[in-house]
Order: sequence, then C-alpha cells, then structure tokens
Amino acid sequence: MNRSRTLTWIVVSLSILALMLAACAPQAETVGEAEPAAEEAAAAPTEAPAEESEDMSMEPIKIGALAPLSAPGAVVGGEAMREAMLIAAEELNNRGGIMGRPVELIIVDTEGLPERGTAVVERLINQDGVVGIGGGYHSSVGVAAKEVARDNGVPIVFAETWNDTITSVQYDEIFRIAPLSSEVSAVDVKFIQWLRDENGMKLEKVVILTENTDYGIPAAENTTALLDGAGIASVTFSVDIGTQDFAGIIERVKAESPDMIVTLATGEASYNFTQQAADAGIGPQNVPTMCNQVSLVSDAFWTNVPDGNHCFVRRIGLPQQLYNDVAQALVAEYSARTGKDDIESYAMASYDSIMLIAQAIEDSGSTDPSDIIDALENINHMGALGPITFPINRSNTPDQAGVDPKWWHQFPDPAITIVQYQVEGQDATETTVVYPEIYQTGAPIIVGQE
Amino acid sequence: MNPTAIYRVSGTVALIILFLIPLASSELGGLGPLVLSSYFMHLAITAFFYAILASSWSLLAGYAGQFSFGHMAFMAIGGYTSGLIGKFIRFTTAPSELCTDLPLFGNWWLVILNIRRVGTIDESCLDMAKAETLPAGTLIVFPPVWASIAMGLVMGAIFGLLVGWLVLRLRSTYLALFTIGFSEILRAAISAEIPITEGQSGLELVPLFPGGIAGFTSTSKIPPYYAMLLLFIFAMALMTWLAGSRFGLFIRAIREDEEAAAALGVNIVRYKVLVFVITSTLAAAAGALQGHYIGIITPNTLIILQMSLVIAMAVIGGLENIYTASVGAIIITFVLELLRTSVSIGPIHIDMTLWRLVFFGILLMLTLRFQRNGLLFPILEKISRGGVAAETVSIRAQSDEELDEELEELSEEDGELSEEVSEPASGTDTNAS
Amino acid sequence: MLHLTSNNIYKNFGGLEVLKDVSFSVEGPELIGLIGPNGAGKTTLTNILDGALKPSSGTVYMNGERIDTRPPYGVARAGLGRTFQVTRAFRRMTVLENLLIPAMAMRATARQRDFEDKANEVLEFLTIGHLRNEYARALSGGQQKLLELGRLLMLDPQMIILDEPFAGVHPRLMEVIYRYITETNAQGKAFIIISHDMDTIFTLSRRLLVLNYGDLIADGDPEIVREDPMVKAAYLGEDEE
Amino acid sequence: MENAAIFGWALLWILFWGALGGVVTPRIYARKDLEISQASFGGAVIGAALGPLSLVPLWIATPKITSRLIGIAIAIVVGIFIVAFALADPDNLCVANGGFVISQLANGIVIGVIYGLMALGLTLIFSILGVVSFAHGEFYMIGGMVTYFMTAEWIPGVSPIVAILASCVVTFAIGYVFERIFLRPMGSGEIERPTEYAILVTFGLAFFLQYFTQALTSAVPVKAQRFFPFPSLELPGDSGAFLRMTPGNVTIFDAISVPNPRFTAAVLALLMLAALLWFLYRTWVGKALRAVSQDRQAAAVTGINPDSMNTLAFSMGAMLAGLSGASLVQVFSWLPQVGIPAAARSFVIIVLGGMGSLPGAFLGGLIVGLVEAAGTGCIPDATRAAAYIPAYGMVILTLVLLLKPTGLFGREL
Repeated sequence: MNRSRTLTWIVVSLSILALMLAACAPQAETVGEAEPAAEEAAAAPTEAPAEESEDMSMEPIKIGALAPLSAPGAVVGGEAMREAMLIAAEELNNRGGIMGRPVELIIVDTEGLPERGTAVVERLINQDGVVGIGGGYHSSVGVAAKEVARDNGVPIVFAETWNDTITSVQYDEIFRIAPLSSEVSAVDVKFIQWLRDENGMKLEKVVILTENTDYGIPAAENTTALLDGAGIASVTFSVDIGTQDFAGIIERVKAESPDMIVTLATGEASYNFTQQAADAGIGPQNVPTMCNQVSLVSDAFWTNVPDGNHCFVRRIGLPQQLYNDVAQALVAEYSARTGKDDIESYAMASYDSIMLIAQAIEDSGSTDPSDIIDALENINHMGALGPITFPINRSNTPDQAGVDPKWWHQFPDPAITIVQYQVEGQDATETTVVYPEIYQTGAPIIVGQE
Repeated sequence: MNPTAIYRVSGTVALIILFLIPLASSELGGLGPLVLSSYFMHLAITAFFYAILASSWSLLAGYAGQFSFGHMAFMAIGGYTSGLIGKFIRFTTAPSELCTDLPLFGNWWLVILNIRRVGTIDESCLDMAKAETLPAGTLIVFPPVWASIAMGLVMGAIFGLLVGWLVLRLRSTYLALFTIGFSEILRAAISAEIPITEGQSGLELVPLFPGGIAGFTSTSKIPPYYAMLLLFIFAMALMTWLAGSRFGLFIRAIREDEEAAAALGVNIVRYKVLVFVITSTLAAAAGALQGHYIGIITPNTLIILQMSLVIAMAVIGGLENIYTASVGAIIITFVLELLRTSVSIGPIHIDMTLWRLVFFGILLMLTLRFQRNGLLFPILEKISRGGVAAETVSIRAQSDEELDEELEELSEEDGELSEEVSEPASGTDTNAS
Repeated sequence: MLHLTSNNIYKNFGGLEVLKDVSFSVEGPELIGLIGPNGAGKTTLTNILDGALKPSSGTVYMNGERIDTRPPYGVARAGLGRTFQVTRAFRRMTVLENLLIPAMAMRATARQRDFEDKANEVLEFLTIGHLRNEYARALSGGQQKLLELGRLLMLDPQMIILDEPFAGVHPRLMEVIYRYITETNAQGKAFIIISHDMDTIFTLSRRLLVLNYGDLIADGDPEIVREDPMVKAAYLGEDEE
Repeated sequence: MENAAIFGWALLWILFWGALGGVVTPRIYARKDLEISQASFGGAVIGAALGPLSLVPLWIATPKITSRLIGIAIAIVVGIFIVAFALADPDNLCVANGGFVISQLANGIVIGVIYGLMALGLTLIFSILGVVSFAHGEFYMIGGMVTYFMTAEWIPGVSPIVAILASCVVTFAIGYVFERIFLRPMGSGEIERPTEYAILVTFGLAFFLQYFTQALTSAVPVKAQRFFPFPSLELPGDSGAFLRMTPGNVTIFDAISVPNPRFTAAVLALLMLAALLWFLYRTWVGKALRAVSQDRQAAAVTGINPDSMNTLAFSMGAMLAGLSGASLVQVFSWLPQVGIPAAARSFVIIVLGGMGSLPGAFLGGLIVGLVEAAGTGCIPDATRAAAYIPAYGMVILTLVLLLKPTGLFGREL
C-alpha cells in the first residue's frame, strides 16, 4: 500500500516535471529579446544567423503573424503559411533587417477560432508589442481580429480571408491581399458561362455543394445569384464541415441530373464528396465538376480522390509560368524546405503580407503603427503576387471612387485562373490552364457530353 | 493551527490579492516594477471563466457523481441566448409596424427584429421602420446586457431541467452518453441555422459595459475582470453553501451509493436533476459573461476538445473539491498558454502546439489512475483531516484497543464472506454503478 | 399500528420466474425471519418491498397505501427501512454524515445540528460513538454493518428489513446487533430478518417465512416450520450451516 | 413541402395521443392492480398509433401489453408517419422516385452493417466490463490509419488483407495494454466507484490517442485505395442490363447502385460478424466470455478467470472498432478526428439496441443507418438535410430514453 503510494507520487511528479520542462522551451522564446528570430532563422540548414543577429545589436522590430496551427483550424494551411512567413523573416534578416534593426516574427496559433483570434491579436499587440500583423486564414478569425486591431490602431494585412465584410467596414487598420469572396464567385460563374457560350456545353442546371461555414454559405449564395443572372438554374446542398458520408446527398444530386457540379466545400469534405460521387457514377469523369481549390494540393488530392481526373479547379494567383522573380525565388526556397513543387496561393500571400509590412516600415522610417498605416496606403510593393497597391483608401474613398465599399484597402487584382487536371496523377503545377483565355494553355476537356 | 483557520486566512489573502491584481495592470500604470500587460488580464479573465466551469463541473461529477460531457453546451446556451437577445430584441416607444411588435406596459413595445437572409446587407426591419413608420422622437432601447445575461441563465436552467429530467432517471452512464450527443447536435444546429446564429462566423455580442463604466472604456480589461471575478466568487460561495447544506450531504450520498440513499428516503432523481440544473446554470452564466467579454461566440466552443480541457482541469486539480478544481483550472489555463507560445524549433522539431495536448492526455490518465483525487487535493486533505484522523486514532487506541485489533483482522474476512453469500438471483447488482 | 400486505407477487427476469405468487402480511411489531436456499428470491422480495424493483404482477400495501408503485425513497418515507446484503455505507462520508442523511431526508426543512444529539445517542448505543468523525471506509466490515443499522434508527421507520445482518460479523458485534434488534423491536418496530444463521434466526424470530425457488412454502411459528416436511426437504436438510 | 400542414397535424396528433397514452395508461393499470412495467411505453405507442380509437379499448379491456401488441402499434405509427409525409410532399424524391428510395435503402443497410460492427465492439466491452469505452472512436480511427499506412506508405502494394490484420493487431494490442494498466485495478477493488473512473479514464485515452495520432501524422487527410475493385462487367450485355459493374460501382436493375468501397466494407463486416459469432458460440473462450457477461460470479466458480475475460473483451472490442475503421478507410478520407462522430453514433446504437446486447447492437446499427439515409434523402430542404446528419441519431436516442430506456433487447435496469 505504502510502496504503491510512493510510486504514484514518483510517476505523477515525473509527468509534471515533463510538462514543466516542455513548458520551458517555448517560454524562453518569448522572454528572450532577439533569440526567437535567431532560432526561427536557425531552421534553415545552411545559415548561421545567430551571429548576424548579434551584429544587428539594436532592439528588434516585432511583426506578428496569424496562422491556424491546431484543430479545429485548417492546420495544413496554417503550416504552409508559417513556412512561407519564416522564409520572409529570414530573408529580411539576411539582408540586414529593417532600417538596420533585426526582425522578430512572432507567429501565433489562432486555432481557427474567432475567440482565440481576438485573444492572440490582443497578445501580439499588448504583450509582444508588434507594429504590424500579417497572415490570417479563417474568415471568422479575421472578422473578429479586425476589431482588436482597430481598438489598438495596429495594422493587419490579411493574406487569406475572403469574407467581403472584412474590408467593407472600412477600418483604417485593415488591409487585404487575398481575393474578395464575391469576386471569386464571379470568376466561377463567368467560367461556367464561358463553357456554355464558347464551348457549346449544355448548361441549364448546376448543383452547388457547400459547407455551412462563413465562407461556404455566402459563397454559395453569391454563386447562386450570379448563375441566376446568367439564366442557369442551381440547387445548393449544404453540409456540416465534419461530414464523411455523402451517399445520401449524392443520390439526391444524381436525381437532380445536373449539367455541372460546383464544390465549394473545403478540406476533406471536398475530397470525400468528389470521390464518393465518382464511385456513384457522377464524378468528375462523368459530369463536369469544379472541385474545391484544396484539390491543388496534388499529393493529397490523388490519394483521396483517385478518380478525380478532369476536375476543374479554381486557382488563385498567376500560373507558374508567369511567376515574377520574387515568386520564383520564393518557390525555390519553399520547395527546398517543404519538398512541395509549388507554393500554395495563401502561403505566397502570407509571405507578401510580411514583406509588405516590412516595406511599409522602411518607407515611413518609423515603427509607429499609424505611420505604417499611412505608408501601406501609398505603397507600391513588388511582391510574389505582382505589384501590390491599395488604391481605394482614405484619400480615395469608395464613395469618391464610386465603387463598392468592399474594395477598401483591397489588393485589386489577385489573378484567378481555372485549371483542369487532364492526366491522372498529374501534378498541380502541370495542370492545363483553361480559363481565362489570356492565360490559356489548353482547351478544356468537357466530359459527359453526348 | 486549526485547519479552518488556515482556510480562512489563506482564502482571505487569496481574495485580497485577486482584488488587487488590476492595480498592477498596464492600464493603471502598474505597481512599481510589476506591470501586468492587458494580455495577462485577458488570461486572468479566461482563467476565472474556466475556473467557474471546472468547479461547477466538479460539483456535478465529483460531489454528485454525475458525469456530463455537455457542460460546454450549457455554457454555449448561455452565451447564445444572451447574444441572440441582443441581436433580435429592441424596446421602442411606438410600434414599428414592420417587425414583430408585442405591446408592453404603457406605450412601450417589445420589437423582435426579422431574421435576415445571409450574406445580404439588406436593411433590418427596424432601420426601415425608422425611415418610414416610426414617428419622430421614438426611443429605441437595446436590451440591457445584464438582462440578456439573466435570460441566458434562465435558458441554461430550462435546458438543464429538460436534459436532466430525460436522462437522470437512468444510470449515470446514460448521462455521459446523452450529453456527448447533445453537444454535437447543438453544434450542428448552431452551425446550420445561419440566419439566426450566424453559424461558424460567430455571433457577435455587445461589450459587457457598452458605454464603459467608472471611467473605463468598453474595451478596458478591468471591468470585465471584476465582473468575472465576482461571478467566480459568487459561484464559489453558492457552491460552498450548497455543499455544506443538506443538499451537499444528499448529493454526496448519491455519489457514494444511489440505491442506499434512496432506501434512506433521499429523493435521488430530484437531487440529481437539481444539481444538474444548478451547475448548468452556472455554466450558462459563465458562458454569457465570457461571450460579452470576448464579443463573439462560435459553435466551435462546443467541440469535444473544449470539454476535454474542462474535465482535465477539474481532474488534475482535484475532482472532489470545488476549490482544488478551480485552482487547477486557473493553473492549467496559464500553463497551456505558456506551452503554446509561438513555435519551438530545435534540433528535434517538436511542435508544442500539438504535443502539449498529448502530454496533457497522459497526465490526465495517470492522475486518474494513481492520484484519483487530483494533484492538489491531497495537500488540502492533509491540512484539513490530518488533525481529525490523529484524534480519532488515539481515541480508538484508548477506548478498546483489544476489540479494535480483532476487528481489523476480521475486516478482511468480512469482505470475502459477504461476497460468498451474495445471491445470483438479484440481477440488478451485477452491473450496478 | 403497522399493517403490511403483499398480494400475489410475481417477478420475472427475462424468462426466469424468481418469485411465484408470494402473499403474506405483517401485523404490528412482529419479528419475522425470512429464510431459503441461495437463489430462492429473498433479496428480490426485499427489493420489491422496498420499491427498488417493480413486481411483474401483484401489489404491496402498507397501512392502506399501495407502495409497490412508489420509488424507493417514497417507500422509505412511508416507513419501511432496509439494509443491504453487501454493506453499503457511504464510504467517503463521515460516520456522523452517514447518520444525518436519513434524518434530514425525512424532513423538508431541517438543519444538521437538530439531529446531532440523536445521532450521537444512536452511535453510543451501537458502540461506535468514538468513530463519529471517521470516514466510513475506515471502519471494519462489522462496524459498517452497525453504521447501516444506525442509519435505520435515524430514519425511524415502522418496519425494518435486515439482509444478512450477522454474516461475517465478529461475535462481540453480533451481540450488539442482537441487542439492537430486540430493543428496537420492543419499541414497536417490525422486523424481517434474512439470514443464513439458523440458530440465531430460530431463537430470535417469532415467525418464519420460507422461500424456495420463488415459492413461499411455509409461514408460521419457527418450531412448527422446523418440522414442516417441505421445508426440511427443500432447505434444512441440505443447507444447514 | 407543398402541404406541410398535413404533416404537421399528423405529427401533432401522434405526439398528443402518445403523450396522453403514456401518462394515463399506467395510472389505469395501477388502479386495476395490474402489471405496469410496460404500461407507460405500451400506452404511448398504442396511443400514438390510433389515438382514441385504440386508447379507449385499451383502457376498458386493459389486456396484458405484450411485445407483439407494441410491435403492431409501432408499425402503425411508422405507417401513419410515412403516409402523412407522402401526402404532405407528393413530389419528394422519397415519394415519387422508386429507384431513389431503393438506392437510399441499400445505402442505409450497407452502412448500417458497418455501424453495427463497430457498436458490437462497444457493447461487447459493456457486457463484460460494465464499462462504456469513450475511446471507441479513437480505436476506429487508428484501425483506419494503420491500414492506410500499411497499404500506402510502409509496404506499398501489400495485400489489403494483411493491412487489415495489422490494424487488428495494433488496436488489439493498445486495448490490451490499456486494459491491463488502467482497467484491471477496477476489478480488485483498488479503484473506488469504477463506473465513473472508467468513463473518465477512457475519455482521457481518447484525448491522448487522438492528439498523439495528430502529432505523428499531420493533418492531411488520407485514404486507402479500393481494396477489391469490381471487374468491369454487364449482364446481360444489352442496354437493359440487370447487373452492371464498373471498378467503382455495381448497379442492379438500373436502379440500385452501391459503390464498390462500401460494398467491400459491408461484406468484410458481415464476414467479421460471422467470425465473431463463431468465436462466441463455438469456442471455449467465447463461451466463457458469454458466461461472464451473464453471471460473473457463477462463471468465476466454474474456473473462468473473469479478469482475463475483461482484458480479452476490451481488446476485442477495440479490435472490432479498429476493423470497422480498417474497412471504411477506403470509403472515407481519414483524419485524426474521424472517430468522434463515429463514436457518438455507436453510443446511440448501443442504447437503442439495449446496453450489452449483441443482437441489439447489430439491429441498432441497421436502424441508425436507415434513419440517417432517410433523413438525408427525404428532408426537403437541401441546405439542411445533410447539415443535420449528426442530429438524426440523437432524435432516436432521445425517443429511446424517453420511451424505453432499456432499448430493444436491454436487461432490466
């Protein structure tokens, strides 16, 4: 009895000790001044940046970054963004920092939860004292985080939050280089119209499969409204994000006998739906299907959707053959680190978001957030996405410019193309660009036409 | 020193410290070298929030032995009720004609706003009414935050009553099974009914003190700190009083042996439902307050992980004592926060954002297995019962040493004997809890 | 004056008939022994009287009120108390708290200190007064049995069912239990005692019920029952300890 | 829905008379000194079936409420429900399109078989240990993960059978170790209040396993290839083929179509079920297990060691969950979180079937599969039908707890 109690105490105290030790490692990171930047840079195998940061002995400039790094957030997306943002921070420090001061990038986990989002933005601003924040994945987090940024007057450059309201509320602090959700829907519908008008495809009815999230529902409604305007009927099925079994829905989709299927559901739900539809005989090889943009992660796509050939996928950003120098350098570095052949659009945008803030600091010569905001409004930055500007701003308000408020502080032209997998097992980088025609590398293959 | 005195003194000191903490916050300039950032204040508020949840769950699970996995669901019910009232209800001095109007006393009307379509920015019926039907000078009043929080409590209690009445007539396992499903269905419903709840994008709530209070702005951390602290103290006081009253006696008896308690005249179903309703209401109160403080609430607060955290806090702190459970919650809130900080990159890439939960799971299981009463409770036990045990042992030794020894020898045989005579025909005993 | 009748009680578990047409009545402070071989249905009958189980058919009335439809706590409040075959003290509550539960459960508005004196009396009577602040789990098996008996005194029922009160109890404590039964009975409470201990049950009880595989095969004076050929065949012949 | 009112009134009618029957019948039976154990449930379903037409005779004649009577009443209630739905929404696919209905039924049965297999594991554990394993979903997840990693990453090209066996071994082993360390002490009395301990400790295991897997595998969804693709085939060869097979699908009579992965999984589940039945009824160990589940003490007397039966039952239960995961990893994309909804569904099934009843678990699985198929297939609002999939099981659970907490084949509580 007594012995077992002693044993108990030993086991328990050991586990507490383990927990404490585990706690200490990352704790040191925040307490130390320039160390975190050095440590993060140390991830690159060849450099020895610790010495460099000693050279730049001044107090570092702190930039915050948001990414979903644990569930229920989209961890895959978050990890890609983290990698790209670390590349940005390293690049900045390698070229001597900003205004001669080292850069410390503090990446925080939003978990994809708005309440976490407000808490971590709060922490970045008030505890860590960042002067600007980049990254950002989930729209709901962005919607919540923008309020904290506004309360504290610190700028955020969102890299992957599509929800229109984030910019349409016209906060001075909020900038966005991701596309607008409504514009993305517009491209989808233009593509569908193009298929009908220019390719002679029969298109009377479209089935939309969406997820009941802040992204999926408005996107489906936009698409429905635009399709309506184009004279195309549509039926929307909406699923809970965790849904695995689509058999019942697929039978209903089948019964609608659609001419085309548009999948707005993201993540594994999109994989599950597309493959189960293929099993049931209405997959991408039977009915023209727009798969969700997660299908561009080609390894995961072919693992999860072996019958996914002929999927049309919307792709944000320029086609790879049109990448500028910045983008090519970034892809090279990113591939070396991750082993992926291409960089996800949101990872590229996250990289740019950090670089934008850095340039804004340099342009304004100040680390005062309000000066950085001024500089961002007038910025002309050559990023991986292309030349980035924010033409609709305080000196050119939406009212004055006569545009919808959603264009406030919005990067006006993120390129959007539609690509198609035309060979089974094809890599995303080798897909055929089918739309718009200026980027076209091949004709679309339209299945199921008599 | 007498254990009660130790409790009193340490409790008072702890309370005073908790009340004084805001003085050291950066908002008030800090106390000398000690400056607590507003992020620390945020963590403290969150810690109180979890402390209320963990301690009320420990009253339910540790005292009454009823295991609910739906505590976060009641928390969400509180938050959502309060938020929905703020979103849909207004008081006016004239009927809007365009919304649903219910006459109140005098010339006051209760106006329920229409449910708007998602994604569209069409005006609400009240905005249109302002332009068209409402006479000039009409007052439009938002429901006060305290009242919507109170409604959150009421809804928590009603749902607690319904679930409790449905499930608590049965064995405790059913409660665990049902409440897991209940959280899931509530999460699915909140996600799906977007026109009402805003779904995954989250329902926005007005700040706790919309116009600020006592010179603090609505975004200041200090008023919410005191609000949450007061709710925490109120909850602890209420639960302490309950635990010490006949109610506490009965629920502990139910935990120990339901059938025996029933045979002694305790209305077990009533007390089980009662403790369930009370703890659900406390969870709803914490949820409503936290919702207004954070300003947004989403269905993701209902995922199993969140519930697991509350359970782990209570268990690791000490399930059978509301104080240890709440202290455990406060400590673990801070520890988890320390553990997640940024990303850790070393020679071996261990991403603590994930691994911290793995360690947590191991710690939870080991605590249960080897230190059932939690890691804090044994300390408390030592202080409070050490004296009593020593006293009785000496009495035992004095009064009838001889008999005692014999009895101890016998007590082992007792167990065996009573098992031998147990009767297979009583089919109920085999799986009894 | 207590008046309890059980009419034609049947109980099935799945296909197994555990009780078949059991009828008897108790008038006033009787002291009844209930015996029968293992599996005879004694505990099932107790559970039905106590409300823990519902009979498949048949009724139980106590002082003119039907109690088989009541939940156990309702039966307890109607004035029927019981102990369990396996001791069921509230193990992680103190001895005193164990005693306070039935006392307070009986009254809607009651405070603990109103009953502490009585509880102390009961504990002294049962010779475990010095253990009042101990957790019940610290007590020996026999002491836990005494604790259960004490709880019944605090419940103050008109009728008490004891399930194996003497099983595995130290002889010295057995005396205490014996005294408890006779004195409490003298104060006007009826007893039904289930026991394997034939000597004690024959000396103690003034009436004997014998169950055999669900049938009530004998009911009457112990000396007469002892001579009953059916009882001898079914029970005494094979199972005397 | 065209005539939603018809359906609404029918529902109200059923609920009103059901409630009245459930409340009043036991009082009447009690007043007549009759058996009341079935009166509440029986009264409720009989009332719901024909309303006053059935309640009045019931209250006058007060016959013994047999399970046959209850069965007839339930059939009538379901009939009324279906007719009312058909009248209310005559254009619904579930009413107007026979092929659609049959396909949905086929889907429901196929997936229900697999649900049943998983719930069998849970109910096996409960019947022997008296414990509900809250880590059941995580064993399911691990079964799928191991199968995927075997076939796709560790030994590419290995036979799926080997991979399934490996997942059995892994889940069995985890179950074995966990039971030995954490559940074994329950039997020895070392742990007080074992039921509650078991709930918490298995919950802790679930938490640990889920995040451990996530930390090891990252969060990219994975999926195994079809285990056994169909041959391409048409019988007879002309256009009106009654049997048409493609590698991914089989279509019978041009109406019922079952995707290959599901078909394979259901066949695997049935084979496993047969093996399990053989094990439980034909082997000595299986018989010992059943003996322990029926009467622990009696079994112990005959020389069976209940402790090792506990270990065996828990490991086997975990293995059954792992098996259903292994057979479904070719149907669904797999993530560390997939266990949660699957476990919640198993809980519904074992309560529905009766805690600890093996046939109940299997039948419950089929019922839940069918109800989910009906729910997703028939609910008119396309944006809600799929969003509420987790809710359909809960509706069943609530009804069962309200009407008959012991479930279909449960023992008395």
